[in-house]
This record gives sequence, C-alpha cells and structure tokens, in this order.
Amino acid sequence: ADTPTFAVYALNSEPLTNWDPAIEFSNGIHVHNNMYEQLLRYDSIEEKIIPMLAESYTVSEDGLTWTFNLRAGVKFQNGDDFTAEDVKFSVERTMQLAAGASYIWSAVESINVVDPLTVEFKLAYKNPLDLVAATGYAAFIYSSKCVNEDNTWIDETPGCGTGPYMLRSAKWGDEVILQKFDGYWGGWQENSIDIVVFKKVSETATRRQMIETGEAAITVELPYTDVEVLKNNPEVVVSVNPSLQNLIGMFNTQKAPLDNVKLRQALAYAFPYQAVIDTVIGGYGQQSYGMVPAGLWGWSDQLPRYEYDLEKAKALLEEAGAGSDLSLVLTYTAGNEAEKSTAELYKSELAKLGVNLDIRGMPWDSQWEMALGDPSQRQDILMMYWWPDLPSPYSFLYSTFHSEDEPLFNLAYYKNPEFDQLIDGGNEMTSSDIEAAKQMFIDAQKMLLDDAASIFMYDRQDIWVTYKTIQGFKFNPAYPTVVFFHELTVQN
Amino acid sequence: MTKFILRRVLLGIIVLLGVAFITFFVARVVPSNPAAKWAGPRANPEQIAKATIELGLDKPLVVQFGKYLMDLFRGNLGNSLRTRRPITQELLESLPATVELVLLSTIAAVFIGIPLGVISAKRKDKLIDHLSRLFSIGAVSLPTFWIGLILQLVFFRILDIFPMGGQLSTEIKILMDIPKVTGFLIFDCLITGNFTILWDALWHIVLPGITIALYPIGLVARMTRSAMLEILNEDYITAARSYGLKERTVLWSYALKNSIGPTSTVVALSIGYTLVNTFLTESIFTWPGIGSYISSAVIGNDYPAIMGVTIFSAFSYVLLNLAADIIIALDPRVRT
Amino acid sequence: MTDQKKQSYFEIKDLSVGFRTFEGIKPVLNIEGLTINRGETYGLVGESGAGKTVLALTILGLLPKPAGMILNGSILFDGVDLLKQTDKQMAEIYRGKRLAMIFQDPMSTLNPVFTVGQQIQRVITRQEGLKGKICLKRSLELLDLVKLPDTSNLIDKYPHELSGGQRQRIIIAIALSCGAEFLIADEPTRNLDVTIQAGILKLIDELQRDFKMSVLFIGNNVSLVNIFCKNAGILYRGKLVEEGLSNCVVQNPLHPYTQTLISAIPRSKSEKLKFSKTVIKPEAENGCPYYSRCTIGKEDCFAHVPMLREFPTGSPTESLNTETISVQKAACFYAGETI
Amino acid sequence: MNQPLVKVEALKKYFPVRSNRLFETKKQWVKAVDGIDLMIQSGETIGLVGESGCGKTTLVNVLLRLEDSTEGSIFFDGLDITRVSQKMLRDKVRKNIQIVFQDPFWSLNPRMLVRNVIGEPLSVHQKLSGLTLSEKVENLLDMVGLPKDSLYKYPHEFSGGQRQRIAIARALALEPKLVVLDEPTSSIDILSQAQILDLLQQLKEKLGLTYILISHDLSVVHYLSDRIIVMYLGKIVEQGPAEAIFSEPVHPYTQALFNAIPSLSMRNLSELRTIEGNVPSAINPPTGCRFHTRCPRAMPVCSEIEPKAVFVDQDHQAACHLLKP
Amino acid sequence: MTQSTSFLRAVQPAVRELKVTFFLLNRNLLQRISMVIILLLILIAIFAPVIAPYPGHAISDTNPKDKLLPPSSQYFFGTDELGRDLFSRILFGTRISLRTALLAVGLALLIGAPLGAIAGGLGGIADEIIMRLTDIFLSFPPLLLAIAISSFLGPSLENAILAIAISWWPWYTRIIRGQAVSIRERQFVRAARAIGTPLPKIIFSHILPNTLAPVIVQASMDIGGVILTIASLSFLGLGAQPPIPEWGLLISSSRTYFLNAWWYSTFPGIAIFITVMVFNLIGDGIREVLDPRTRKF
Ligand SMILES: Nc1ncnc2c1ncn2[C@@H]1O[C@H](COP(=O)(O)OP(=O)(O)OP(=O)(O)O)[C@@H](O)[C@H]1O
Ligand SMILES: Nc1ncnc2c1ncn2[C@@H]1O[C@H](COP(=O)(O)OP(=O)(O)OP(=O)(O)O)[C@@H](O)[C@H]1O
Ligand SMILES: [Mg+2]
Ligand SMILES: [Mg+2]
Repeated sequence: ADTPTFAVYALNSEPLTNWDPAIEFSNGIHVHNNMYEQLLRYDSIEEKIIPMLAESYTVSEDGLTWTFNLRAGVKFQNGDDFTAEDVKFSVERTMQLAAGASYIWSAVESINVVDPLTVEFKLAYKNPLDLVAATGYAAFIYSSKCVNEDNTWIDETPGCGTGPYMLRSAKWGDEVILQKFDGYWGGWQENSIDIVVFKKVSETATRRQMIETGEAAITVELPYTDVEVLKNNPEVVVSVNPSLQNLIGMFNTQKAPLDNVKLRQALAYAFPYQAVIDTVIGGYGQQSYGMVPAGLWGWSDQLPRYEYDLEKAKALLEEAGAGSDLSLVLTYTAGNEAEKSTAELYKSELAKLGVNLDIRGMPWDSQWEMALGDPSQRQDILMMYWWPDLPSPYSFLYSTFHSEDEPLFNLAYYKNPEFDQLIDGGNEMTSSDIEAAKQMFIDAQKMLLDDAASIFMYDRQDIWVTYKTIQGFKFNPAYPTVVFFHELTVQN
Repeated sequence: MTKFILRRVLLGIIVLLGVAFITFFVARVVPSNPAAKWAGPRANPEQIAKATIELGLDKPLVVQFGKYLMDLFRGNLGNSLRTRRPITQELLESLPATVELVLLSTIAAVFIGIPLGVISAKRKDKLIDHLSRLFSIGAVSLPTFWIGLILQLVFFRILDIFPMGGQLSTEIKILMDIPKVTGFLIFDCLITGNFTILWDALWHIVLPGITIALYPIGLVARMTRSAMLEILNEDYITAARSYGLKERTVLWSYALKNSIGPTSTVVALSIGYTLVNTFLTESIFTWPGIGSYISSAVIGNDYPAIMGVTIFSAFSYVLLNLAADIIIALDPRVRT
Repeated sequence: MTDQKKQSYFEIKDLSVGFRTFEGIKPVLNIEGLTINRGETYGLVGESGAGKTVLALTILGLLPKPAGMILNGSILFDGVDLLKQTDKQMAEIYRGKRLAMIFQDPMSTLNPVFTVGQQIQRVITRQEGLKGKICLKRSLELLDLVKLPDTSNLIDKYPHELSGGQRQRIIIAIALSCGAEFLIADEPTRNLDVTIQAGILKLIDELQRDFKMSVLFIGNNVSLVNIFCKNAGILYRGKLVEEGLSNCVVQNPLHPYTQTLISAIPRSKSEKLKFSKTVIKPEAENGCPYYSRCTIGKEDCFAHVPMLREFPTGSPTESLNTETISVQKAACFYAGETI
Repeated sequence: MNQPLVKVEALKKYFPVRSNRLFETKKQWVKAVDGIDLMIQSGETIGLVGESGCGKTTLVNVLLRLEDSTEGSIFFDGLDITRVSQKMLRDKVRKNIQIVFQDPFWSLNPRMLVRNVIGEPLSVHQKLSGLTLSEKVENLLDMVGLPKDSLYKYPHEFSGGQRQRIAIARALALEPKLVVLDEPTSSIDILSQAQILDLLQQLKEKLGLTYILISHDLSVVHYLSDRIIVMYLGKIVEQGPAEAIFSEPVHPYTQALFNAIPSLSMRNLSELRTIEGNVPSAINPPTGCRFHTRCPRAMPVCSEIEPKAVFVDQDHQAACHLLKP
Repeated sequence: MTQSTSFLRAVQPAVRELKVTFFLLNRNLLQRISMVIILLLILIAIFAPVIAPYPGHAISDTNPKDKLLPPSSQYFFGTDELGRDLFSRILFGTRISLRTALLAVGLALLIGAPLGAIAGGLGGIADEIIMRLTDIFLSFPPLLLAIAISSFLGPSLENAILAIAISWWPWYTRIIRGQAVSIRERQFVRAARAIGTPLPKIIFSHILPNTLAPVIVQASMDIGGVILTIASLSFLGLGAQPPIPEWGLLISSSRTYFLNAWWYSTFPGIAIFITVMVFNLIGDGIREVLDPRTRKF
C-alpha cells in the first residue's frame, strides 16, 4: 500500500513504565506482548495452551523436569536467529534481576540447553511451568544484544523481540508507536495493521470521543453509561468479554471490631450486590461465587453466596454485640470511579444499620502502605481489584489469603493452616490432576466464605470498543487489556 | 545595581536550598516506604530490602540529604519510582509541550491583559470598564479544569471547529516527518518552514491555549488596572497633563512605565500559576506535557517525580521572580 | 487699551468648586471674583487647606477626576471660558502652550522612572515639535536658564538623584519650556530651605520680567508675597477675605484674619514674635467662615456671610507713586477695626 | 553653675550607605552628626536651627537613644546614657526625656483612643490602668486645655492644633525633665501655632521643664529660646544667647541664614540674600571649614584647617577663622 | 460618662468606616449584585438542610434507581450516578466551600500575621530569617505546594485546608511585614519607643492593628482563590472525599459522565464560578473603596 495503515489504541494510563521486558510489571503488558513472545500462550476461554516460541513441551513423571521444543526459523527483529541459548539467557536474567513479576519462575532450579532448539527446565518443586511460561509478564524471550555490560536494558532499542511489531518511536509517559516486523515468523495477513500507536488518554470522555470519530481504533475502560450509548452507534463495535478481574473488600480479620466473624458476616449481608452491579458497572458483571472469578477454572456456582439482606445483617450485628456507634474505615483506590461509587453505595446501606463507614480514596500505594503499616492504624475494609499473574486459581488464592508473617497482599491478614494446606496441595496437583486440584480450590474458597474473610463483590466483564473498520479482534482474559494487533485487519 | 542582582541571586540560592530541603523532606522522609514502591507492585521483602540499599535509604538522613543536594547540583532529580528513569530526563521530554502552552498564555496575558487593564483604568466606571472588569474577574474565577471540559464540549463535540486534544493529528504525526530541532513543535515548524504541520499544531493549541490563558489574562488585567488607577492619581501625572502632553502619551508611556513593577511581578506570578494550571488541563486535552506527567505521578504516588516537578517549578519560579525583581530594579526609585 | 479689555485677560467669576464626600458635596472654593492683568503678579495667601491648589488645578482643568466638581462660575482667559473647554481642547491649546504651572511638591511632581532629560524633551517635542539634537540643545538651554550647574550631566539623572532645590528648578524649567504667558506657581518653595527659597524666587522674578508673563503666585507666607507680588489676595477656607495691592494689604490689613496673620510675623529679624489670643467659638454655618476664630465678630457675622467690599486707600508708601489711589477689598462687616 | 542636665561630648552619628557599584570595598557613611559638644542647663530652652538635612533630628534621636550613637558620650543627669542597658534606659532615661514630633497626625496611633495614647507612658512605667489611668489622663487633658470628653475619641477627630496638644500631654505624662520639640508647629496653621507656643511657654514655667526646640521658622525659635545653636552639615557653627545671635550673628553661615528670611520690612527681592551653590554631600563633607565652599568670605585657610570654636562673648561662641579668640 | 456610651464612642469610627465602605460598595451595580449573592450564599449555607429537597442525598443516602436523570421538576439540577439530587448536593456544597475557605484563610492569617508583624516590627535577623522562610514557601506556586502537601498528608478535606493554609500564610506575612516596616518608621511608633514601651507591646498593639486593613482586603479577595484551590485539590482527588458534596469533587466525578449528563458537571462548575466571582468582585471593590486615592463618592 502507498500509505501505511495504522491503528490507535487509546489507553487510560501511560502505555508502559519500563522498557525492560524482564522488569515491566505494569501497563507495558500492552506494548510488550506485541513486541515479545513467550514460549507458550494460554487461552483462558478455551482453557488450552497455544504453542508460540515452543512448538511443544513434555513434563517428566515427577513433574520436575520440563522440556520445551522450540520453533525453528524464528528470527529476532534485529535479524538474529532465535535459539535455546536465548531462552536460557532471558529466563535466567529475568530471575536474576528479581524484579517485577520474576517470581513466577521461582520453582526453576536450572535451565539446560539440550540442543539449539531444545531447552530443559529443572524445578525444585512441582509447579505448572506451562502456565508460567505463558504468563503475560516476565515470561518474554529477548535478545541478549539489548542488554549492556552491567546487565541493564538499553532503552528504546528496537529489534530485541521476536514479536510481530517493533519499536518505531516513543514519547515517555504519553505514547509508544510500533511498526510491523516484516520478517515475523507468523507471517502477515492482507490488510494487516502497519503501525500501532499506544496512546495515553486518561479522560474517559476523550477516549469515547476518539473512538466515535475513528481517531482511535480500539479502547477500553469506558464507563458503562458510555457503553450504552455506543452500543447504538453504528460507527463502533462494542464487545463484552469475561475478564478475570474481581472486586473484593478485604476485612481486617485481626483487628477489633472485625476480628468478630459474626460482624463480618453481617457486613457481607449488608452489601448491596445487585445494586452495585446495576449502578456501578451497568450490569456488566455478576456477583462473585468466592474468590476465583468466572471464566477461570476453579470457579464454581455451587459455592454459597452472601445475598443482600439487611434483616439478616441486623440480626447478626446484634448477635455480634456491636455497639450503635460502630464506625469503620474503608479505603479504595483513588481515581477509580467504580470503586468510589461502590463505596458510597455501601456506605448508605451501612448507614441504615447505624454503622458509619468512613470511606477514603487513596492512591494505591498509600492504601497499601496503610495496610502494611502500624497494625492499629490499618483500615477495617480494603477494597481492591484482583487479577491473575498466572491463569490459575492459586494465583487468586495464594497471594491474597495464604498465611503470611509479613503481610504483602493478604490484606485480610487471614491465617488458616487448613486453607494453606488445601491451596498448596491444589497447586501441586495442577499439572497432574486438574480435576482434583479444582475441587481443592473450591473447598478452600468455602472456608473463606464461612469465615467471611472478605466481601466478594463482583466479577467484572471487560468492555472493548473497536472502530467499525477493525476486524478480527479476539479477547483473551489471561492477558488483560492486551490487544494482539497481529491478529487484526483493517477493512474500509 | 550589579550588587543588587548579586544579592538577589544569593537570596535565590538560599531559597532554593530551602526548597530542596522541603522537597527532600516530603519525598524521602514522609512516605513510609519508598523502597517498596521502587521494588514494584507485589514485590517480596527481599526485593524491598534490595531496593532500600539501592536507594541509599539505609544511610543516615543527613548523608541522604547531602547526596540529594549534590545530585540536585548536578541536575539529577533522582529516579522515578514508577519508571525508574531519571526524572530530569522525563521532565525534559515533557517540558517543551508545556512551555509552549505557558509561553503562549503569557504572551496573551501581556498583549491582552495589559491593554485591557489600561483601558479599564482610563475609563473607570464607564461601561467598557465594567465589561472588562467582568471579563477579567470572570477569567480568574473560572475553574480551569471545568472550563477545559466545557470548551471541549462546545468547540469539538457540538461545533466541531477545533480538535479535541493532542498536539498534532495522528495522521500527520505518523505519516509526516515532524521537525525536531529545539523540541518546541511550533517553533521548529516555523524555522523549518513546515507549514502543513504548523497549521495543524496551531489548530490543536487553540482550545488548551484559551483554557490556560484565561487566568493570566484576567490576573494581569486586574493588576494593571489597579496599578494604573493609583498611578493616574499621582502628582506627576497631573503635572504631565499640565504640560499639555497628549493623553495617549500620558497613559501609554508615562503611566504605563510606572506600572511596570507591579505588572512584571504579576506576570511572573501568573507564569507560576499557569504552570500549575496545566496540571489540571493537560489531561483533558491529552497534551503531552508536564501536567500529564505530574498527574500520572500523583496517581502513582511517585513522590520523587512529584517532588522533581515541584522543585523544577520552584526553580523556574525563583528565576522568574528574580527576573521580575531585576526589571523592577530598573526602576530608578529602588536603585540603591 | 480700554479698561474692559484689560480686565478680560484673566478673570474668575463666581467660581465654586466642591468635592464629593460620603456626607455629600463639600464646597472647598468659593471665589466671587479675581482678576489678573497681563504681565502682573498676583499673590494668593492662605493656610494649608484653604483651597489654593484646588484653584490652580481648576484653572488648568485638572481637578482630580472622580471627586472634584465645578459647581458654578467661569474662568475667562483671554476672552475664553476655560471651564467650557473640552479636555482635548485644554490639552491641545492651553496647557503647556499658554498656561503653565509649577507644582507645589517637587518630590512627587517628577516622574521617578524617567530621566530629567526625557521628561523635558518630551514636553519640548510636544510643544515645539523639536526632535533629536535640537531638542537636546533646547533642553540644556532651559536648564541653564534656571541656573542649574553641570547640565549635560544632570540631564541623564533620575529625579531621586537630585536635591530638592534642583528638582524644583527642573520643574520650573519644564513649566517654562514653552514660554507660556500665564504661569501658576503653587508654593514653589514650600518644602525648601529659606536660602534655596530666596534663590528660586529670584529666578522666577527674572524670568517673568524676561518673558512678560502673568503670574499667579501661591504661598502661605505673607512677607514673601509682599516682596514678590504686586497684588495680593488672602484666602480663608476657600473664600477671598481680602484683596488689594500687596503693600496696602500688609501695611493696612482690614480683615481680622489678615491682621492676625500679619501680626504673627516679626517685622525685622531681631524683633520677637507677638501673638494675639485667639478664641474658639462655634462655627457659623450660614455666616462668616472666620467667625469661629474671630475676636471681633458679632451676631450679624454669625447670621450673614460678608461680601467683599471695596475700601479705597491711599498709597501706603511714597515709593509706590504710580497709582496714588488703589482699591482694597475685604469681606468683613467690621473691616478695619483692629483686633 | 551646677551640673548641667545634658552634657554631650564629641558626639558622632554616621549612617552607612549602600553603594551601587559592584564589589565596593570602601563602605560609605553619611556623617549626619559629626563631633558635637553641647551643654544644656536645667530649665533653659535651646533652639536648634540650621539648613534642612544638617543633622538636627539625628542629634535629638541619638539624644533619646532612638538611634545608637557612633561615637562620643551623652551624660544625662550625670549618667552616660550611650552605654546603659535597655532596662536602665527605660527606668532612668525614658521617663525623663520626652519628645514631641513635627507632625501631630503621624505621631499619634490612629487606631488608639486618646485615653490610651496619652495613657501609654503611664501604663508602661507606672503600670496604671482602669479608672486611675483615666483620671490621670483627664488631668493631663485639662493641663493642655482639652475638654475631658476627648478621652474616648480617636486622634483623627481632632484638629491639627488639638492633636499637637495631645502629643504634648503624652510627652508630659511622666513629668519629664527634658522635652524635645522637633518642629512642633510647622504643620499647623499660624493661629494654632500661637496657641501651642503659648501653651509650651506656660507649661515650662509651671513645671520647670527644659526644652530643646528645633524649627525652621526662626521667629518661633526666637519666641521660645533662651539659647540658640546653629548647625551646618553635622557640626555646630555658632551658639549663644538668643538675643545675641539674633542681633549680632558672627558666623557667615548664620548671617546668610538670617539674611534669607523674608520679613515684612523688606520691600523687594534684592533684599533677600541667597547662599550660592548647593549644600555639599554629608558623605564627603568639604575639608577644613565645611562652609567654605559657599562662604562669601572664604579664605585659603578655610579649606585646609578646621576652625575651632572661639568665644566672641561670654557664652557666645562660633567656629570661624575670621574670628580671633 | 457611662461605660456604654464610651464604648459606643470607641467603636464609632469603625462603624462609620463600615458604613462608608458599604455605601460605596453598594453604589456600583456589579458590587451590589455581588453583595446580594454573597448574602444569599451565606443563607444557603446556613439553611441548606431546610431548603434542600433531599438533604439525605448530601450526606450518605443513595438512590440508584434514579441515576443520571436530567433536570426536572423533581430534581432541579438532575441526579448523579448514584441517583442523588444534585441540587441538594450543590446547596450543601456551599456550606463546605464557605466553611473551608474561611478556615483556610483564617488559619493562614493566624500563622502569617504575627510572623509578619514580628518580621516588620523587629527588623534585623528575625526579619531576615522570617522573610527567607516566606521566600522559600512563596517560591512554590501555591496550588503546587498544596498538591504536594496534601498528597503526603493523605487526602481529606481537613488536610487540604491545612495544606492551603501552609501554602498561603507567606502572602499575609509579606503584606503585613511591608506594612509594618512603613509603620515602624511612622512617628507614633517612634513616640512609643521614646516612651519606653517594650518591643512586643509595640508590635502587637501599635503595629499589628494598623496593618489589618490591607490584610482584610487581601483575605476577602483570597476567599475566592481558596475556594478555587480547594475545588482543584478535590478535583485531583486530594481534597474532600466522597460522598461529601464538595463542588470540585462533584466536577471530578462528573468527568466520567459529562458526555451523557451535561448537567452533572455544568451546575457545580457554575456554582464555583459564581461564588468565586462574587468574592473576587467584592474584594476588588473593597480594595478600591479603602484606598483613599481611588475612592469615589
Ligand atoms: N481629592 C480630594 N478629595 C477631597 N477633598 C479634597 C481633595 N483635594 C483637596 N481637597 C480638599 O480641598 C481643600 C483645599 O485643598 P488644597 O489642596 O487646595 O489646599 P491648599 O490651599 O493647596 O493647601 P496647602 O497649603 O496644604 O497646599 C482641603 O480642605 C482639602 O481637604
Ligand atoms: N536612617 C538614616 N539613614 C541614612 N541617612 C540618614 C538617616 N537619617 C538621616 N540621614 C541623613 O542624615 C542627615 C541629617 O538628617 P536629619 O534628619 O538629622 O536632618 P535635619 O537637620 O533634621 O533636617 P530637616 O530640617 O530636613 O528635618 C541627612 O543627610 C539625612 O539624609
Ligand atoms: Mg496646595
Ligand atoms: Mg528633621
């Protein structure tokens, strides 16, 4: 074509925060997944592994040795051949830097290059390494040429990945522009997109206007009120997809007054689940069954749910012997409208029970600092979104509710050895007997619900809006908000 | 005169030291755990311990402050906690876009605000004075963040005259070679004679420009008016009239020169305000400047970045005030 | 030259000026009549706040804008009523060209942010259309004229770098730069030392003779006016209470106020001050403005305002024999009675 | 003669001036008062005259220790007040020396009631308050001839002359020994001036006060003073009994000063004498006799040697080379 | 003379001054309108619970079934995303804005005024130190300092007030010091020194009271600016916290919806605009009226 085709992806915050694919553990997921590739990819809707740089893999009987057979004929964007050495180099370096999401590799003991197209991982303990190798962060394979002597990443170096797009230009904190890598092993379809622009557009209204005028090809995180309007707009296509994100309100189970399970249960009954889903996310989601979100294995509609029931809540409150002057602090992440509205709705329900909810919007880090700081100063309820590092229930249950001496993300400060045992066991079983593992995770969640460790508010759906000319868009919840531009075409 | 300037510069340095101390305090001492932030989200204790050493947070505060000062002296504002990149570099990248906006609004403030103030003072309590007062006070009373939204709604969505945001149209940005000489887009287009891009850039700067410029225009007009009102009552103005000088001369040369002192102070002041107002508007107009930068920093609790911007603004502010003081010092009355 | 033409050179008739205040319009000047002939000097004496400066500004049409108001009357200058001129006409035709004024306070009359040279040259350029070198030359001449030393240096100085006396001379130089025919000198020496005062008076006197100017000289020192002016008027609270040849007024004051003023001045340097006791009485709202301090005032002074009346007097001294009979006026029912 | 009330020896007051050149090493000084010797007896009135800026105000400011002197000593009642502590100053000196300023409007705090204005020294030194204070202030008001109901008025409700009376009442509240009058009548009209001078004279007789009077108006000085001191550029050029100086001034500067005063007996301008030239700068005063640059009778010696004060008469001295001791 | 008449006499000049000021302000149409509006705002602030049709909506009630309804006779200004009546919320917002502005300005004055009087009254080292301190604070653009301070104090309305006071006091110190320096040279201060009045007493009873007029003018003008700053902080999420109906916070929340619900951002914006504007107009007016040189009767 004479003029290249291009597509703008309007993001709600900066496109990336670090060029180094070993370190980036934030918005860069959008950009990096188009520039770099993992050994495998996981399709969480179909629940199956897709071969990428590895065409196939085998696991030893004891589950401790994983062998990957690499794809032949893959070239880095800089022209170098892709070999097993690169895999060893990338994973070892990522582990060594110990930054970002590198902990996903923590089971790995050693990496051996068997031949240029075969690489073998030895594990210290049983771990689903296929899922690890398919993670959206820190599992990228990159060229050693992009690292300088002191092992730091050479910023904005083009050609370090094997992915379909390579860097064209970037403006920090604002936009990243990628262009098509002609020598991509996966080849190119007709009308594919030549240039991709990742652009930060923090105002939702601006994003909506961009997509309406076709200035943006694709965007996410629009308020549902806009979605309703856009659904009737022939210029755009709205697609609603399951996401693996859920909103939870963690109770401080260690501090009075919420160390009382009855009180926690009362509060869980007082949460207006349906009103929140209807009002805050416009019905694009559903009340959670436990911690594992719909769309991920380990989810079960057989789990009990707390339903909104003020009478029950009142009774439980009385049972718990809570005074009339009960006042609780809830923190949420400032700037997130959905969390804010949810908190406000909750506050008005609790007010009906005579409970004062003091809601504070804080930047995530301040909120987190408060949760990790002086125990007497911690919030009573901490509201947050959770999403998977690995597409496994373990990722949802381990970080958030596994006993910790020094809390990190177990911000309910939940301590239950039985629970720990169950989920650790489930994780070990994952690669051998997934059904058994599933059951163990479900049982574990039952414990959380009985203990009312948290309010499981809703599992959210993701709403994507694409401009009408964009075809082939497919969403994979294991890679939240990632658009694989290689799959897209432009039709006029 | 030179001594006066020297003294002012010295005071400026003292002030900057104080500024540095405050920013250091805010950035290093107050947040409970910068290391955790540095180590990244979901980091484990070992990673955090490593970060503590990397950041030198294990050293005594005095040593940290000393190092901070040395770094400042070298123009090193530290690294962003989010991106781990040098803040100085990030600032320099987003600076030109903001400077363009601020400069434009300052020019507007001088060339619209001052004449407005002078006319208003001359025609005190006449209709034109009421209108101009209403305008200038209105301009300083508008919440910048709000008027940005409204302008966008009216001029883009309803009337579709001006683009919604950004510095350039995406097509132009991707398909054309953007001149990069000084980093200031409009200026670069001018010197390379690239008029297609220039036109596009000018078209894009109108709405954010108006949003940002309203405040300084109003401020300068208001200040000029009141300075002029006082000066027009001075004996030497009456005397100048008694010599039969033209009213035009009396107003625009005699009186105006006397009001340069307060006016230049207020212009310097308004540049500071404008800079901060960009924080509130740039995100609305997806303007890739410091404002966008600091709003990401505030959302991300990136203390070093916030403090970097703060110290940078304070530095420019001190310099601007110095410039204003020197202009005032040209007034022979304060020469000592 | 007929009597009438002579009179119409400069004449104030029934002028009344007021200021707006919170309580309403406060009259500050109320002059029934005042005449100055061509080439003559008229001295106006009055204490602080009597309205001397207001009169000067009224003549030039420069009353402070929002507050000052002309309530009534006319000021005829060369047959034209100045009060009927527009601001533009005043600026184009009269101010600077025909009427000039030396302001009271040399500290505040010069613009502090321009050099002396710039200020003079701007006026010269405006009034005489001179530019560049010629303009500079002319301004140096003017500074020489007022006997300023080292003029080529001085011209680049800012007002605050000069002494009070020097500043006052510069103001005089500017006022004279266009050879106006009517000069108002508003207490040009008020803030100056006696020694500098004498120098400046001599200067104005010389210039007046050279340029044949009429001068309205404002002062608060009777002896100065006596030395300097042919005619003198005494202003009390905005009203002329006595008027006549200055010698006559000084030698033979008719109004009690004038008498008090003059008695307070020693006749020679070794003579000690004499003071007459003053009394404090209630203000006469509808009567004589001086009533409250007057020692001879009676009931009729309290009830009625005395008008200026003429009192013919003989020439007080032999040396002044050009006009043997002159007219002295006073606004007092008991004029001539000594206090 | 017994011990003088005030004795001033070799008093100097220099003000530093900032220079406007870069890296100026030499600091410059305005020599406002430059070596003054003076004696004031209890009960007399000293008239201080001289050109504008010759240092009169500075001299009395130093005398009151409103400014610190640069050099020299001031004895008040035998106590060297240039060196006493602030407390001593308050207890011994402040009470006994008071000042009445030129401009009665600016010297009264516009936001204080007359009662508090006049009462301030009493409340500071005698710790009076409430009714006793009001009573005392009423007495003072009475003494300066103001009605009692002035107590609860603000200064701006009074005329210039009345304000000056308030200022005088305040100065007299502590029954000081010495009162400094710095141009006490120059800003009020002639009629009020007479009353104020009269009042001052009466009070002096009644309370046995000592005055230092500064005025530009020589007739005022003549009216009140017993002795006159003439200053030129920070130095005393002539001093002596008022009558003697007014009738027979001996220093050329004094003569010139008196000749420039217009008086009713003058007929025309030529009778007014002027002093040629401008006042020299107080930063670099002329060498020798300071007046020599403008003196009509200057001799070569005048520019080299500084004349010493010589007695022309008992009690009448002047510093000029024309005079032979 | 009785105590009460003497008191009346004592306050008389102040009363007269007030009367004159009011009279002059009242003559200008713009200012007259502003005064009426300010009075109205104050009344609204006081009686918000009575006037507001849905006072609960301004506190903690939600009403999700009526979310984002356009203005109607039921909801004059429409509703927000949780179905709350915007009219009621904006009425209550008046309360918050006026109270926080007064508090912030008052606090700033409390810090700034004594420091200014001390600096100006004492001179010398104290002056130098205090003024350098203010210089340091003044070298941050005010909103920026407030942003920085409240971002580490943690977001809340109280902290925002504190942050504004901290970034605002130097202005008062500076003004008062300027005044104090000129007053220090005035004769009546010299007179007080000559009497032997101790320095602290001179500063607090002679200097400070005489500096207040310009400060009050400045403070009244600052009210508008402070309201704007509070709104900006809330807009950035650093000020008031939901569900407090602070105007800036309302606009901030409305951003998400403004393409569909124009009323949501428009009305709070107009409320801020009008309030800030009338305070600015009055402040300007007072300044003009108190300056004898620009006074016009
Ligand atoms: N701008 C003004 N507003 C109100 N009143 C004024 C104004 N200017 C002058 N006055 C009043 O007018 C009267 C006369 O003032 P004017 O300045 O003419 O006095 P003057 O005779 O020149 O006194 P001085 O000798 O002090 O210069 C005074 O009572 C004064 O209060
Ligand atoms: N604070 C100061 N700093 C610097 N110079 C000063 C200061 N005070 C006075 N002077 C200078 O000292 C000299 C004497 O001033 P002083 O006020 O004593 O004069 P004066 O005799 O009282 O004059 P006047 O009659 O005008 O009141 C002047 O040259 C003046 O400029
Ligand atoms: Mg006057
Ligand atoms: Mg003096």
